[in-house]
Amino acid sequence: MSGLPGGFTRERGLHLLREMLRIREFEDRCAELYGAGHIRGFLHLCDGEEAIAVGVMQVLGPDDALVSTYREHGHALARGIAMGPLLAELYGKRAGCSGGRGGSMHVFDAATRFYGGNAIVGGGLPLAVGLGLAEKLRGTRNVSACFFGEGAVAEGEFHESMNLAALWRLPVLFICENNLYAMGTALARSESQTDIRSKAAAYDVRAAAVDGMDVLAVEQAARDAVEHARAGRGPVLLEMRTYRLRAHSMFDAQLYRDKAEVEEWRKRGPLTTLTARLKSAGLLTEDDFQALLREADAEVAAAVEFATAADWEPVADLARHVYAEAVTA
Amino acid sequence: MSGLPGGFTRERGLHLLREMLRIREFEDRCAELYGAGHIRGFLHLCDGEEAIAVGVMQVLGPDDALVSTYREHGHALARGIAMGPLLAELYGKRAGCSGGRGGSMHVFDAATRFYGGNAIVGGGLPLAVGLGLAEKLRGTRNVSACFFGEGAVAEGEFHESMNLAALWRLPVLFICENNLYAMGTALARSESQTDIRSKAAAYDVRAAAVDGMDVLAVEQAARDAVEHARAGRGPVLLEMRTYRLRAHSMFDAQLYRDKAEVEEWRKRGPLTTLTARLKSAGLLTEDDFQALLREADAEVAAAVEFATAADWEPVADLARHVYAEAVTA
Amino acid sequence: MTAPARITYREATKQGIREALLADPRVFLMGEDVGKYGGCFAVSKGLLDEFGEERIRDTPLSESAFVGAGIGAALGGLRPVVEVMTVNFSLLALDQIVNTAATLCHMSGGQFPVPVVIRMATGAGRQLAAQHSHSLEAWYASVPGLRVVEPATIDDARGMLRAALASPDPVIVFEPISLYNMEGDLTAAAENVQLEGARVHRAGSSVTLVTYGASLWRCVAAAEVLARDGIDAEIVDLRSLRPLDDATVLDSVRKTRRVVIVDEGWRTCSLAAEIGQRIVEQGFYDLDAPIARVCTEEVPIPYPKHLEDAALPGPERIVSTVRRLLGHAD
Amino acid sequence: MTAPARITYREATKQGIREALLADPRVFLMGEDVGKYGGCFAVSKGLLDEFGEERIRDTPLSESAFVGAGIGAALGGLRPVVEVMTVNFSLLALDQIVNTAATLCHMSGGQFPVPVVIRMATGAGRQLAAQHSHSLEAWYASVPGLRVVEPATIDDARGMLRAALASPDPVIVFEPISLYNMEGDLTAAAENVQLEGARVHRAGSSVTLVTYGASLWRCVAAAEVLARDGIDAEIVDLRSLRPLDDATVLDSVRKTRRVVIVDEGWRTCSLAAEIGQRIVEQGFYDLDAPIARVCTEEVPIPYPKHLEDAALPGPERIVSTVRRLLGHAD
Ligand SMILES: Cc1ncc(C[n+]2csc(CCOP(=O)(O)OP(=O)(O)O)c2C)c(N)n1
Ligand SMILES: Cc1ncc(C[n+]2csc(CCOP(=O)(O)OP(=O)(O)O)c2C)c(N)n1
Ligand SMILES: [Mg+2]
Ligand SMILES: [Mg+2]
Repeated sequence: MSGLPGGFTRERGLHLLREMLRIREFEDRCAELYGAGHIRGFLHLCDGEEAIAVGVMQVLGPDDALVSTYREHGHALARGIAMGPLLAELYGKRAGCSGGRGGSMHVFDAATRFYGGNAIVGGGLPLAVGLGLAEKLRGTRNVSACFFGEGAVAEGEFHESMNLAALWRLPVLFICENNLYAMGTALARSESQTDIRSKAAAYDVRAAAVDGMDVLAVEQAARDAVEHARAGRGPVLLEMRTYRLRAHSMFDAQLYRDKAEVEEWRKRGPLTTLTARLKSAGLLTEDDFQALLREADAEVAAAVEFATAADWEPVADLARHVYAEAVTA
Repeated sequence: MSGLPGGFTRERGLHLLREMLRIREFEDRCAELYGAGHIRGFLHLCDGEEAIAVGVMQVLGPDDALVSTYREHGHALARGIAMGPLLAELYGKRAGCSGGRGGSMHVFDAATRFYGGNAIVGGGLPLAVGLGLAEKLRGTRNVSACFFGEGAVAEGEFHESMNLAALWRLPVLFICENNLYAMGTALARSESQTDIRSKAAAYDVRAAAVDGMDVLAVEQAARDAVEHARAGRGPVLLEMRTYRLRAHSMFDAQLYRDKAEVEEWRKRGPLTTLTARLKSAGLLTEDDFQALLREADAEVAAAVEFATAADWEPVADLARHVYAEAVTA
Repeated sequence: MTAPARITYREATKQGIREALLADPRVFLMGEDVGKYGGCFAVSKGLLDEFGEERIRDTPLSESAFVGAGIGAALGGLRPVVEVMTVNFSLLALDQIVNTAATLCHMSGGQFPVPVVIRMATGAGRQLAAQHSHSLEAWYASVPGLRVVEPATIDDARGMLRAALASPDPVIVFEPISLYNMEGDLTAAAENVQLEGARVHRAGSSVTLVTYGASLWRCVAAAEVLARDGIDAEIVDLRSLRPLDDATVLDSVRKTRRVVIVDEGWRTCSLAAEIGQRIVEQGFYDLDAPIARVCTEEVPIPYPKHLEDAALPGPERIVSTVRRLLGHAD
Repeated sequence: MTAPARITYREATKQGIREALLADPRVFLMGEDVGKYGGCFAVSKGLLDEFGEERIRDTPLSESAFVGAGIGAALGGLRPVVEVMTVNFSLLALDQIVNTAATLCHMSGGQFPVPVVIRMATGAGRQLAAQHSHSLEAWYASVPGLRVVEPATIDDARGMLRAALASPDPVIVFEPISLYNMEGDLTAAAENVQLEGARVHRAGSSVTLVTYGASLWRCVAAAEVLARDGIDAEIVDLRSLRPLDDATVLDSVRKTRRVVIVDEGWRTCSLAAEIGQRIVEQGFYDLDAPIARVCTEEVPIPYPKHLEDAALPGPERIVSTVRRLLGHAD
């Protein structure tokens, strides 16, 4: 935790904190709603990783494309998907952002170019390459960004996608959320070379390792990367060093790590540290913080209301959307 | 082309030359036999790459395991698979080394631990990792070696296999025959980073780039690598820089490269250069060379006789070997 | 094993693995999170402590490489049990399974059998949505060179691994994700589980229900409902999906003359289609009515429970199909 | 197009691709060796010179990534035609096809249709041995969310790509490897090729042969032999393997009352099984005899010609099956 950059405003600080708080409050509530049976299936929370979602989204434009994983609530909220439809999706309701068919692992939103939500580890990377290719061939300055865990780095798709994006100089941001574990598998048990950033050299790709707990560091690194990609200079790999403070999913007994390790990282949580930095810089009072919290909680409460009130898709519509409805030849 | 190492004997020189000549004469005859319709399907020749097969085989012991590709006649002959059964396999005869079911792309031989012949690019690498794992778990000092082209480096299997072998410190030799083309795709059109050797760093794997046209350089590099692997210090990647002097297969019009390029490389052919070196060192006369040639041609002629005389598998046996015949519980 | 014990399918599966590890030093278990995590469905919990890291081997997320490595290790003289967490991820390893495991014995003229066992969870029913709910047994069952089994009972969950490891061929073992928590009796029969052969799970006379995996219990539930109407269903549990045991199915059909095939796979090109066509080929003149199928609806499995339930071949659909077939009003 | 021209299936396929590139700037072709090499079966020879590297895009050997990139590019507003050299290598891309291309439209509630076309050569017959001779159409045909076609005629080879690109859904186009050299007439009908629907290729009254792909011509050869005995076979070319056109098949069955299904896929869980079971479900009482299948033998395809021929569903096997079905001595 360092000081704030020169010219950093209270407004900016409140904004970043607000965005991260929204994610945290939303997900904490999701955990309760899971316990109560309103959310089912697999639920993966991003507690500890909020800074990555929020930092990256600050620098993406509305026409940039995004591909995420099953741990994507933070990305979705920071990207601007409304909380009500997001929660309704987790409930499986028709008003959900994916029409209720996807659930927590499959959040989609055409309006924000949010291409999911992918439950196959590494599965989103080729997609992001293709989205980048489309932008390049269409001659835009848009980029495509994909998020994935460090576990995905071992998959062949990582390798193939990095090479393809670099070979064709596509505007793709590969954002690795290195939270040190893939389910119960620690990084050192899955990679012979644990320095993820260093892997970019095999593809001649620009890379940086970033303190993923520091939203400002994330934002800066993302800004540099987006600039590089928009300028047509090819893809960038960002290794975001972070930690998952909660279990992998709601089924995880966490036999594979010490509580002490978790507590050590909790002290570095992105919300905790930003709050402290803003306070010590005199940009935030405890009252401000409480106000943000109330604001976030109100948004969450409204989302719960929205999701609760929403309809179920009728069973008669089961087979809708297996194929596209309007032929757009 | 440099001089010969100190202590290099005429006997050794003749042996290496003989081994490479056997491959060359065999394959040249195969090309004719293909034209005459005795060999069918896909036929891939290794003209220009003989030094790799011969150099590597000098340092492997009888208990080491081998995995190859569809371009494997050189590996098979240098490994010690008899020429008659090899050619009978290319004919599809029952006396073939795979019982005639595999053909040119699927040469197998239990006696020499030759696990194929794989027509899926990159498909053999995981197999070699598993063979290495078996040696390690069984506590032997055997290694497993796999051959693959530089085209295979783009496949996810390369990445996954390198990581797995390194992570578990398995005695695996990854031998990349970089002949600069994958069918018609030049290396620079398939890899954003064309230095194959450098890719090993992503897995913390020892690597070397070797002049694959020089059988002595190949042998030395293989010797170092095998020593490393046998000592339990993990896998090695050897990039063998070579060139395919003939077409990819018998169906290739070679639209993708200049004849001049081929001719340039032909001057560096491993047979040509070894012959010249031995002659200039006074270890070989033209008569010696002609004798070796006659010897190789006689072996080829005998193989043709063997393959021609061999039986066809009866159609009634079509379904044999789909499952193992003797249950070895 | 002694008197029948009431255990879960998960526990039975674990016992099978443990026994295999104890019985043969060449056996080892390898897969994602089988060790430290205890298995994503807690099947292998505790085995790492008992057998150590060499034999309970956590792998990176590299399905193609570690399945291929299992094949290679089998060639190298070991008896690997490779766990692919779920069939959904097995798509990433399919090349190794189809082009290597299934072909090597034949292509090498019998020199290289591949005694690898590949376990994977299968099926839907836990609201895991489209990418995590596949039932692709039919694909594997279509491949010559593979053997494919799916234990549906506690005894089979306990005993099939032993039978699979006794085979010199590659064996795919499907474990229905929705059965891990099921409790049942472990009986002495678990000691003698065979790899091949279907089994009449419930004898009956009015109609034959042919099924496998989790759908066995859907059929059992349906049979209970039908029994109240005096419809006495015979249930055949296929157990082995390759090879298929045509004789047991045909024997039942000759007895009941009416068949409904229940399959959690999508309908098109399903095992249900294959069973149906085999009955036509071998027992056409024994049929009193068209063969009917109850399969999963042809949609990617949706997340919400009511839609997932509607997509799956639940007892209600089985009951109404049987009733229709038998000419009873629904 | 003017008067019928005699061209090869390869040339017809190329014309289809060329037309698509000319008609829509969003279309591009991508795959291994489609450019400089001219396509591994010379289908795209010359297109690189005409359209340049951006639109005739050589890819590295990375089946999963470039197929996935095609899916992504389709989402991004382009109309990619992705060539996977052969179905054999498509196993490496199957996750992208099944878990992404086929699911996204549904999982996103209709927001993200995936208008990608994926072409691949399929089948055996050229002595390429086990790993290079697969016919896995049944697998693809079983997946909701995909459309699957297999042109067997010159007109379809010419026209189906246009129809595929007009679809907002992912379309898999199978091109039988053994047909590329086939010559035939390109007719005006190529202008109006539909993506869906089976077609009666030869009208007849004694028996229905249902088939697709290269086996169409095996059936044609068989029908000629049978005609000499006065057996008048009707041949239905399925053309679209998903969705299947049940109505055309059933119409034929109702007319001939006897069916043989000819399929280059392995028998178990084949399209032949599906067609058979659908006929049972919809036309059981119209049948005068059991439905028969002629499929590829259940072995990895062997290399030698005599064994490969014996494995494939050749005209002789079709003829003898029909004769047996019709009660003629063989
Ligand atoms: C191809 C594939 N293999 C396995 C799984 C099961 N799985 C789901 S999440 C996960 C761990 C992924 O770890 P990482 O990529 O580091 O992401 P994180 O969960 O830490 O965010 C695994 C193994 C999967 N979904 N897909
Ligand atoms: C997975 C896969 N994709 C495509 C092919 C078709 N193919 C056969 S050989 C080849 C080129 C391979 O090049 P490289 O690995 O460099 O080996 P080389 O032929 O040069 O020895 C290709 C694309 C294949 N056999 N397998
Ligand atoms: Mg992680
Ligand atoms: Mg090459």
